[in-house]
Amino acid sequence: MAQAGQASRKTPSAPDAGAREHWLFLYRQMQRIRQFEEQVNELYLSARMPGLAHLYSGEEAVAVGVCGALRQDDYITSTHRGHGHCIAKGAAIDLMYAELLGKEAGYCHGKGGSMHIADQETGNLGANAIVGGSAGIATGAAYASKAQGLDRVAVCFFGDGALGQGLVYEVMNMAALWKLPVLYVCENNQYGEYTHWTETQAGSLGARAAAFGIPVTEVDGQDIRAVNAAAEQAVARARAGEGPSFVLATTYRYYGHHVGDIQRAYYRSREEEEYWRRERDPISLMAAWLEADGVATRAELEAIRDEVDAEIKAGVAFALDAPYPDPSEVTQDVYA
Amino acid sequence: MAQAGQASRKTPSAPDAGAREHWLFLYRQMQRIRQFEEQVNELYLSARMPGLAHLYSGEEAVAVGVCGALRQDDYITSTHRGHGHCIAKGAAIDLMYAELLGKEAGYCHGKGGSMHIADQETGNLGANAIVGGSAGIATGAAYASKAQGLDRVAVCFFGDGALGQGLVYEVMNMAALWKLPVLYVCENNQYGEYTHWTETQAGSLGARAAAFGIPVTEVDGQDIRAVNAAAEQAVARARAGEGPSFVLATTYRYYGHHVGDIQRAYYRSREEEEYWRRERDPISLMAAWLEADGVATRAELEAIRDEVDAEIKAGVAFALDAPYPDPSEVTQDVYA
Amino acid sequence: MSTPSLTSSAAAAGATQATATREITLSQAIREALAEELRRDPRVFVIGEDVAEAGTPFKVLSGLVEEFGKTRIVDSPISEAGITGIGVGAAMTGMRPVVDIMFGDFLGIVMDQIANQAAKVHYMSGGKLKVPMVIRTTLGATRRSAAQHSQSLHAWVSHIPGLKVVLPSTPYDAKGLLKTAIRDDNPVVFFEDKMMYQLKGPVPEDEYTIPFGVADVKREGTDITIVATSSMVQVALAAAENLAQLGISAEVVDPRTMFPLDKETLIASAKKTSRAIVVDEGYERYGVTAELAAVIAEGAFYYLDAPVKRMGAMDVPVPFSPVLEDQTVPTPATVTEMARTLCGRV
Amino acid sequence: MSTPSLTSSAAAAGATQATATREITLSQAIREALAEELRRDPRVFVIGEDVAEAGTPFKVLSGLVEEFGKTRIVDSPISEAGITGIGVGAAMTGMRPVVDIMFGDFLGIVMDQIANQAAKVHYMSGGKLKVPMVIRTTLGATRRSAAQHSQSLHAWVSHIPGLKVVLPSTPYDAKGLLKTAIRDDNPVVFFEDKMMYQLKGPVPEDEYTIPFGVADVKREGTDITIVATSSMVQVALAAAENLAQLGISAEVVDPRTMFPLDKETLIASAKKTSRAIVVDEGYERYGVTAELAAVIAEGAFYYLDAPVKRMGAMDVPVPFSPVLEDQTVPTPATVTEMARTLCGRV
Ligand SMILES: Cc1ncc(C[n+]2csc(CCOP(=O)(O)OP(=O)(O)O)c2C)c(N)n1
Ligand SMILES: Cc1ncc(C[n+]2csc(CCOP(=O)(O)OP(=O)(O)O)c2C)c(N)n1
Ligand SMILES: [Mg+2]
Ligand SMILES: [Mg+2]
Repeated sequence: MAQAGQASRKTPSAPDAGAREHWLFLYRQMQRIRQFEEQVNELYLSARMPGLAHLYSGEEAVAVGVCGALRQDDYITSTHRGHGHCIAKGAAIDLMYAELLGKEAGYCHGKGGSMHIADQETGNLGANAIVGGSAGIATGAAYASKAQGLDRVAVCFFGDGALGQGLVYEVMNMAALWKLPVLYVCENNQYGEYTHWTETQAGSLGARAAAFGIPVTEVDGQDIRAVNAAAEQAVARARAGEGPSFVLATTYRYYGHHVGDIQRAYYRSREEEEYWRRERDPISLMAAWLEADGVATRAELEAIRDEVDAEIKAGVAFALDAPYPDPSEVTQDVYA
Repeated sequence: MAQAGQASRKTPSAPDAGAREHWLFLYRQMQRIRQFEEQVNELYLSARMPGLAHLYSGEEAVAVGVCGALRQDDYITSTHRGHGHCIAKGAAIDLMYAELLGKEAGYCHGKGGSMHIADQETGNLGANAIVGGSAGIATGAAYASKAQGLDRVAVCFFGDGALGQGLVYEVMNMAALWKLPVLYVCENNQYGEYTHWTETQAGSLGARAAAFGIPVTEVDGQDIRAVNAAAEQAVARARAGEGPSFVLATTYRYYGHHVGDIQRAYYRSREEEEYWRRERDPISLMAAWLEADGVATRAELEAIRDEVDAEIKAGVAFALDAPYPDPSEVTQDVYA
Repeated sequence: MSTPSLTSSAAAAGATQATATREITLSQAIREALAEELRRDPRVFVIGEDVAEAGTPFKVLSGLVEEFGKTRIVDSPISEAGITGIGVGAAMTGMRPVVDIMFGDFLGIVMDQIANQAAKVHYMSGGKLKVPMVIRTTLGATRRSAAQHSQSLHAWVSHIPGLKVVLPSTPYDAKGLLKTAIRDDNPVVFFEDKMMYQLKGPVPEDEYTIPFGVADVKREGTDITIVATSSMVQVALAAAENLAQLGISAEVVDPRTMFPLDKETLIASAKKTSRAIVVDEGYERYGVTAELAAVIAEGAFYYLDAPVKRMGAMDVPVPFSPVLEDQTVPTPATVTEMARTLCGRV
Repeated sequence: MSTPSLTSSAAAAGATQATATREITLSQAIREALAEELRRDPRVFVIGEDVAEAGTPFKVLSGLVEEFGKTRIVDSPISEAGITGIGVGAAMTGMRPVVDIMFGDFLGIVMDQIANQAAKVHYMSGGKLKVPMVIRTTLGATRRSAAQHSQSLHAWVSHIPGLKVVLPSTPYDAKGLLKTAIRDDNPVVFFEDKMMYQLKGPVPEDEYTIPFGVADVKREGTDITIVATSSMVQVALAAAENLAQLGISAEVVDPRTMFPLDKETLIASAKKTSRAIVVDEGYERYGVTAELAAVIAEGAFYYLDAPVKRMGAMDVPVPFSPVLEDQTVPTPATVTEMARTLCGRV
């Protein structure tokens, strides 16, 4: 029943014939994330989802652009705002919804929920509800890859806010020291909760990685080509044993910090939100480029959108119908 | 009985007549630290001191140069290798020895020992046995100074190894963000325990502070003039409300990581140790300069040395004679 | 049980007091305590993530920044260890910081600053330095927030000499205890149950404080003692109501502070009833229920008719799914059941 | 008490075993366990500060880097949280890290990585991911190292579901339990008493492991049970010797693992002797003694002739001065005294 969106093998980034498949796949992935999140919001608003969720809408190009440069056996770690990363790395929509609704069929049998989706099959080592908390895990996975003589790469996704956590600096130092195959992908979506990043971060964000001798690429996080190209380069460097990279992507979250954050006027303006949605939407920008360059027609893109729509609907229906875990599961999986 | 070596008011750094007093005082302070530590080693070797101690010998110009730019009401925080900082900030020799021997007359009534000497009178907020552990405290003292509308400055002394601790980055970010009057003084004495700093630190040390927009000065930590000048500048900046500075001082510890670290050949050569003692000794370098520039005669410097020698001997004798705390003190001072 | 009249909840309800009271939420009670202390003492300031305009994610601090400004209600980066360290340093140099750690689960990040720095400075300095600071944080599950946002980790800090630990269970207690915490010269960790923020209760208009180390008998009874903390006090009171229907008279005792701990009141109650259950929302094993049960079992040894029973959170990471999560915490039903069994009335 | 023959210390002493034994120190036992597991399993590696050439400040790992090289005995920066996090990630992806946290006092820096990450990954992922890692650290006072280098903080981790916690008290136990820890698929926190590193004891030449959750009766007795952990086992044995002179027969029970905890053996011993003392070097309040005492008080309720007595470290930050520090830890004299009082023999 689960149709995992396998990450395609990476392809050259120029939009030639051979790359068409690559880009259309990434387009589909962005659509899947966008539509997934819209339905999460619906589920919350209609009180059918327990708890809260942090939506990734608006930031799709980052997760998809980066994961588009990865193999299935590469690793990622994710954050509280993790749905996009999970889908981009290949998670199945229906199993994700099932997890969000606390159902047995979910990725974690309902034990993890929105903030803890993990999927070993696709190299997803888990979302993490501790800001910055997964930086060690990603670096450790890179450590293991190197120790095992594999060429797997680990990607650590985190937000601008996570640069407040000391752990991130500790592991960047070691990654640089030991040339570990890890990408630190900082998603600067302008805010940590309800505070603009400039109010909590001094100096330069990129310089913090550069201080450890880690190469830093700043990219427009709304431009999938830019993100994907930066990721390809960083991944190549990591696979070649040359060590970590830091990708700083400027992006924006369309919704509130979480689904319940509806009144946002006290920390950001409606105009700002509208500007990003109108001028800087990663999906529209990609569609425009795909059409302009003749990679795909509008009809093809609409067909993808509609296919995804059907997948999402089916996923939601699946999850709503799915049974809860047996109560006795509460004491299982505490120990391996 | 306690003769606290009060930090002199800061003076212009050119060796003119008015500055003579300043420099001779700093020379005396370096002598006090050097001779203090020699006797600590003796006390250890003769099994008259409980536990261990981390000697500051070789690094005197850093603590003395920095504290020479401070007022008595400025703050410092110190480390496990803290005797030098305490003395430089004005601690009394006899009370320090008493503390090292666990005596009632000690700065902490024997409760702290070598790694926890604190002295409110001289603004010493305490040595700290957690590497990097005092970075928050120093930054908080600077925060208080600013909040109280005072122009006090806080100095955080720490070693190269402390740059491994995430906390240091967290507080540097806030200090920069809020323009707190704090100096981060990194004493790169080449080693953290038994490992050369280049084996544990990637990239550049100074760049780590610069990333937060903090100005960085790299100084020769064996040259008291250089250290003092850098500190004067940073302190002036802090008092003027312009925010934190980072001083990176290159220095060397003559002894082992602690008094028990006698066999050091597996991590550093005797030649290296001899080079630093012979060519880069901060006291000899200062003496040479003081004589060459006519600030003081050899006889004057020897007189200072001998006075200090007497002070040290008296301090040791005082501490050895002093009584232990009453056993009932064990349950006192848990709560204020 | 001999609580000063102003500090007992009966008094708060206005029974013996002239003072006017009104019903406010626990959240409002916390805000009032902070506002009053911020007004009273210029050394007090609040620091934490999104404490200013946002008033914290729980909206507990709403309105404070408008009155006290951004220099006293300070939005920080997401640097819990850093702000706690800054709090320690500021407290040592004349300020009275109130550090906001959004979720108690994040204590893991700040334990060094709390347990090795804040808790020990006074002792290590031979009594010269002190750290008058409050760490406000939260506890409690059943918010569907999963394993890293649902823990009740007060056992960790209760273990550490040098710290005081407070767990209010009503708006009245929350306000009075928080004011005491801010005025205390020691580091105090103050735990608020997230699920209780909207709980209403009577709070006097007039100023009051509640001393630490004084347990409060929330309900008197004769057959069994239920010692409960924080969120579990309401659970215990509901269970006591159930038990009354069954003809069992339960006494509900709230220690209110884990340290200092009012052992006398706990032991006296257990001696009187000869049976005791201890209920707490922290993990059961090596948790607060162990200490409270051990204290009672030792102190009331010759009076107990049955072993002291412990009811903590289930020893599992808190699961997300409601059908799982709801099982992990004691409820009025499970406490009632345990009490019946203990009283031999099943 | 029904420990498999290979795991009881009597067996280790060679009484019933053909296996040759020799006397080695606890430090050597640890080193042997690590060396054997490093040889057996290429996934095992050691990471920590100065673990390689220096062999740690306690010299426990001396010689390992020579055999296994710097890629398997990895010197790290002074970044305890970072290396623990790296350990978690490496464990999740096929390695078996042994993370060295030099002083148990530093646990405060790594509690998030241990308690929120390592301990919960398996459960949160619905059983898909696992974290087979060992955190080796230390405990114990009286080394004149003062408040931040002398704590025994095993209560913190014992409280957290998902972790296993080991406290060996002899070279034999240390070796067998460490090998089990490394082979376990879960995060295990392994506490070594710094003062016991030079303690000698019999250890078989042949390979062996010791299962978790099996307490060991270190000395049999009939009048009183002394449950003791780690460093306190030697203290309890010395006290038992004193007591024997006084005609009191003390049984010394070492749980060896805080979790899983062999409640049955503890309770059975207390039932047999009808009196129990619990001795542990952690702070007494809200510490390990509370759990052990509560377990015994509940489980042996109808058999006890006296309350279970707890003896932990004094509830003060560990002072530096020897005249103060020596008072903070239970000693053979104070345990003997307590046992005499409990047996009504004073
Ligand atoms: C250690 C920690 N501190 C605080 C929080 C509460 N919190 C959850 S998300 C968040 C903001 C994170 O901002 P950022 O890293 O920029 O990620 P974003 O939400 O913008 O994607 C905060 C403070 C947390 N989960 N973990
Ligand atoms: C958090 C922490 N980790 C480890 C230690 C053990 N330790 C004590 S001193 C030291 C080396 C510190 O090196 P550095 O900061 O360069 O200071 P130095 O000793 O060279 O002055 C270490 C690892 C500690 N005290 N605290
Ligand atoms: Mg953000
Ligand atoms: Mg150093």
